[in-house]
Amino acid sequence: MQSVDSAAEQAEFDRKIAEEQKIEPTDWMPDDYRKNLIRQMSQHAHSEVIGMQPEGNWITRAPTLRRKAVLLAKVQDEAGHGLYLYSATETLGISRSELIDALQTGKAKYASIFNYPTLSWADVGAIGWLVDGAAIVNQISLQRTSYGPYSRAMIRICKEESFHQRQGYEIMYALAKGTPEQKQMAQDAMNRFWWPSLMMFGPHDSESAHSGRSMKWKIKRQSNDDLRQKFIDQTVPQIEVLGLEMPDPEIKWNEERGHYDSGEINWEEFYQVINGSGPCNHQRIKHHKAAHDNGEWVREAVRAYRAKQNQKAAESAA
Amino acid sequence: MQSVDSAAEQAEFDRKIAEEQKIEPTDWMPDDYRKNLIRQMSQHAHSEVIGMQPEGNWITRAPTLRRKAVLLAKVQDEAGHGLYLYSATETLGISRSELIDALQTGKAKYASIFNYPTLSWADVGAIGWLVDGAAIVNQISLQRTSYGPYSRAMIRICKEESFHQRQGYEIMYALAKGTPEQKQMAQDAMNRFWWPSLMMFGPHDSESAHSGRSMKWKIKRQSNDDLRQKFIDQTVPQIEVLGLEMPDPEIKWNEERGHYDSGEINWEEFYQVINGSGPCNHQRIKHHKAAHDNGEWVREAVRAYRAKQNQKAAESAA
Amino acid sequence: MNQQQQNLFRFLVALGDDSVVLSHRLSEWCSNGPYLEEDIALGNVALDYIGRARMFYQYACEVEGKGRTEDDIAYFRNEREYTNLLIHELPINDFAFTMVRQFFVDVFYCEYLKQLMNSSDETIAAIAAKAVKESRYHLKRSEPWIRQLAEGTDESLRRIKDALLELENFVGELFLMSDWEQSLVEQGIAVDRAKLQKDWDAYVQKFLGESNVHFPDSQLQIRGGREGIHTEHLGHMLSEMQYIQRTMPGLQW
Amino acid sequence: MNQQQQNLFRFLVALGDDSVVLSHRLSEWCSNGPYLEEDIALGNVALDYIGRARMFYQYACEVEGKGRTEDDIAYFRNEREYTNLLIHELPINDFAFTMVRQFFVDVFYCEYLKQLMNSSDETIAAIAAKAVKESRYHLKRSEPWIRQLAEGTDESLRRIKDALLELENFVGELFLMSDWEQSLVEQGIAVDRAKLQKDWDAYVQKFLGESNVHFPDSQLQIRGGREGIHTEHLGHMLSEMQYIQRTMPGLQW
Repeated sequence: MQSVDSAAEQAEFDRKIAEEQKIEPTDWMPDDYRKNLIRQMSQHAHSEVIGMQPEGNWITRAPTLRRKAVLLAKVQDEAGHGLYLYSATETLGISRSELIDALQTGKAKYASIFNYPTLSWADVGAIGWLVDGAAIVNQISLQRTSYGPYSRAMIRICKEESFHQRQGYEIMYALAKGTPEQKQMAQDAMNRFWWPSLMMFGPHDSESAHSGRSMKWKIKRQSNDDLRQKFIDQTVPQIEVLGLEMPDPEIKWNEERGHYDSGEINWEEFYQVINGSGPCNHQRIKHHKAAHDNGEWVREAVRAYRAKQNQKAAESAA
Repeated sequence: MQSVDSAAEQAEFDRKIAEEQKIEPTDWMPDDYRKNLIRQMSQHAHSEVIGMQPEGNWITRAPTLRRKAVLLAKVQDEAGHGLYLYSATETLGISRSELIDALQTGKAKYASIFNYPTLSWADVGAIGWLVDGAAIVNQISLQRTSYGPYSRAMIRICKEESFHQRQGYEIMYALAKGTPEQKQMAQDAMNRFWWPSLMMFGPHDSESAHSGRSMKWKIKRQSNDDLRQKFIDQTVPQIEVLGLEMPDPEIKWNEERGHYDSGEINWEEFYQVINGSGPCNHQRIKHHKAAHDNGEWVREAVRAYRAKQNQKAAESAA
Repeated sequence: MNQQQQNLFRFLVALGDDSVVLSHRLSEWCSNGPYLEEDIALGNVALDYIGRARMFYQYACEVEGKGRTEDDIAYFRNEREYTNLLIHELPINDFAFTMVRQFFVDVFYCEYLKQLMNSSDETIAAIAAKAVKESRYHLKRSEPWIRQLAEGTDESLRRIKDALLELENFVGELFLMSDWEQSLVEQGIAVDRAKLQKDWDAYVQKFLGESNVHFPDSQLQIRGGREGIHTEHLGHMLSEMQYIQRTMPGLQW
Repeated sequence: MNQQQQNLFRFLVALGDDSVVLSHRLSEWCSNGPYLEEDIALGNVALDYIGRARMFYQYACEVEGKGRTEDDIAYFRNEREYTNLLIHELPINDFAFTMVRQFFVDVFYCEYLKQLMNSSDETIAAIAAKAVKESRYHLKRSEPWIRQLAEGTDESLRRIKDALLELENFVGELFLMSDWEQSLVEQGIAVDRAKLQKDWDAYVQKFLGESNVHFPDSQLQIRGGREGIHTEHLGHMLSEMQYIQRTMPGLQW
């Protein structure tokens, strides 16, 4: 009976996917679909949370009060996205503490780009512009993802991200049009974050482990390479407006393809950083653990307080 | 029998004091003499140790590498004085951990001046010049103190303190002869540390609780007011060389007395700060405790290691 | 500037300093809170205080009339020139300390700003009207935290008590009037802080008492902020906060 | 400067940066050590490293010939311009971390400086001769500490292991050669770091092994210091260290 049911459920699921209907938390779904989603969504959530660190690193040193307020608000938004995505992931039957545990023990990943350090104020601009820019390209595509809560999260998050990207670009613009020293800061930051931004789209389609199935299930809607090309095409003209040198000498308009050509990514670095050897991998997780551990007594106090309140309520009801 | 012995010992002690001979650790001494010494010497030791904090506050911000090296070396010397004085105090039959406990629980005092914050680089100069300067005046007098180990400690410490005082004055001189902004820093630092430096000599002779007996026992050799006058007399010409305004408008040469006259100290502030309401009292002890507590695991490890080594030695001897 | 304008300028900069320094401390919690939700919440409070600082500084610059900007005020004065009350500059310490300090200033600002809304200076009254709403909201967050921590575990209660001990000597300065502030009170511009003390004490003691926690009457013990006599913590904060501006002054960012 | 002088300048500044950054970290222990004796001892090591930094910088300024001083080099470059190897800039963390780091660099410098004494550049050889004696003395202090902590309590052993884990990825950079350093090696001025790695690994592993502590072969994983790519810690250190000079540049102190 189970297999009959299961077959019917599978058919219903396949129909929904084919007809571009959303899968909802209470719907039946294949185990691997669920696992795949948990992996991707939690990675996305963790990226928001870990991403608070490199930018947060400059909150106390922001050069003006306005910039400080904007940066603080941005990092807060990231925390908010993290929360929102954790909630969306929880609809798949996994708890936030399980998710955090997976992050801290290295079972779950986060965007590898946050393992690079922020070394100047310009890096805050570069992250907003390039990293959020790359994220948006990806997230716009994910607005049409097949899982309802994820799709709705993407729609909501995209709006704020475009705001962040504009703010990042604004920082870069002020620097690029400033003194030679400021322009140099902008150039240096862009040079350092350019390649890691391209790496954010993941390996080439031919190498991507999870892509095929994710595309079939319409979790992913466009291939890594297509999205990466889209990002390059939209970003190169922005670099020209800034008047900075291209971070990749091979960038060149290809009339025939209607796209920019560009140089090959250093995939060795990509895999090294993913596998834990980035400059800040250890620091990011250590920081996360330390904050979490330092907060344990607070969470414990809250639990104890609630228990006492519940007991009182029960006693007065009795 | 005991009282005959005791009377003989007392007579021998009195004879030594009268003949300017030193009392040594193994000599008989009256209980109150011992207690008085422990109080004074440990207060002196604690002052050296707590004094590391206000100056240490500027090590990481010293304006040149040379100044940084000199300051670090100075603060180290203070730690050394602290050690030396703790050892001298231990000859009176009290342990270092008892002394530290008395400091942390507020039973023992330390120089009240270290309860003022260091708020600019010039404060480092002012402390070296004025605070060490006042200390030296006191310590030179104490070189003739009746307790041998204390007297020898003072002789040794005085040499380094004069070196520190010159370095402090050198900092003040560079600032006073620098830009108007630097000169202002120097003036401000002197103004803030002037009165607390005068307070270092303690209450007026008429108000001093421990002075009479200490003088009788030749623990103290000169009165608070005499020492204070000596300090004022030697410091006022130095202020003139710096070209700074006098920190006390009443300072004026008195031809008849052959001394400088000066204004009255705000004794209310003096007692407030001594009794715990100085700007940094709480911070100083908290810092000391935190460092001590953070080091507990190290001291524990050392004890455990030694115990293991001893056990091994015993086993191989057996 | 005449004397009155000078007093007004000084007043506005002082209130701006209170806000900018506290906002900086609160912003240090970013990515360090016990819950992600708290990172956001403390960030919101920090943002409110940055906003206040900017409004006070901007108006101060207008009063001064020398063409200086909010950032000139914030980034080009050293610790002897900052005039914030000391309670705002103390390090964030642990979460209990941060929340007790916040509770204390929230209670203070709810009343202080309410009265400042009656300022004869319309700009100040308008800033106060905006800010008092924020502080009321902050208090709605800090009070339950004090309650939960005070009635939570032994450890959380101990931490609350440590925080109270740490803050005890810094509360009195909130109610300390200087001559120039007094003269602004007489002109109807400022608020008499000293008159708020009794109610503050009563409110705080009643609130803490409900959780069986004792806090003595606030006494004026450590003072100096308004004269630029600070704790040793402020200088370290400013060296970080001002680094870029001090390194590359006079640029656009 | 010709290319050779430029390489020499770069080399001297890099070695000076290594020293100044480590000395700064060590100086942070002042009044924070587990024993008063340790405050003094760590201060001594810090002083030795400040001394080295000054000698390297002074000679660098001489080579550059533009009239810059040691303080211009130390106080007026930002974190992208500092070229210290990353291991020197890591925060002091706990006492175990500080001592393990010190043990690692002591072992390194004892051999590196010994070889640098043969530099064809007499000034460098003289600095190395002075510094190697200091490092031998440092090692005589750091080794017993590692021993005592590794064989002390469970907690001290755990902390030693945490420190090793933390440092694992930063050791390899000590042995990383760049093109310009290689060309100085060929001129007999510098030392080939890469060739020291095998012996360093063997020494450290043997020493730790005697306390039953395992440390893997040093691998090059995190790099970037020589190109001004740092951890996020350095910038905060520099904002504090340089604050006065950045605020009031060009003065006498």
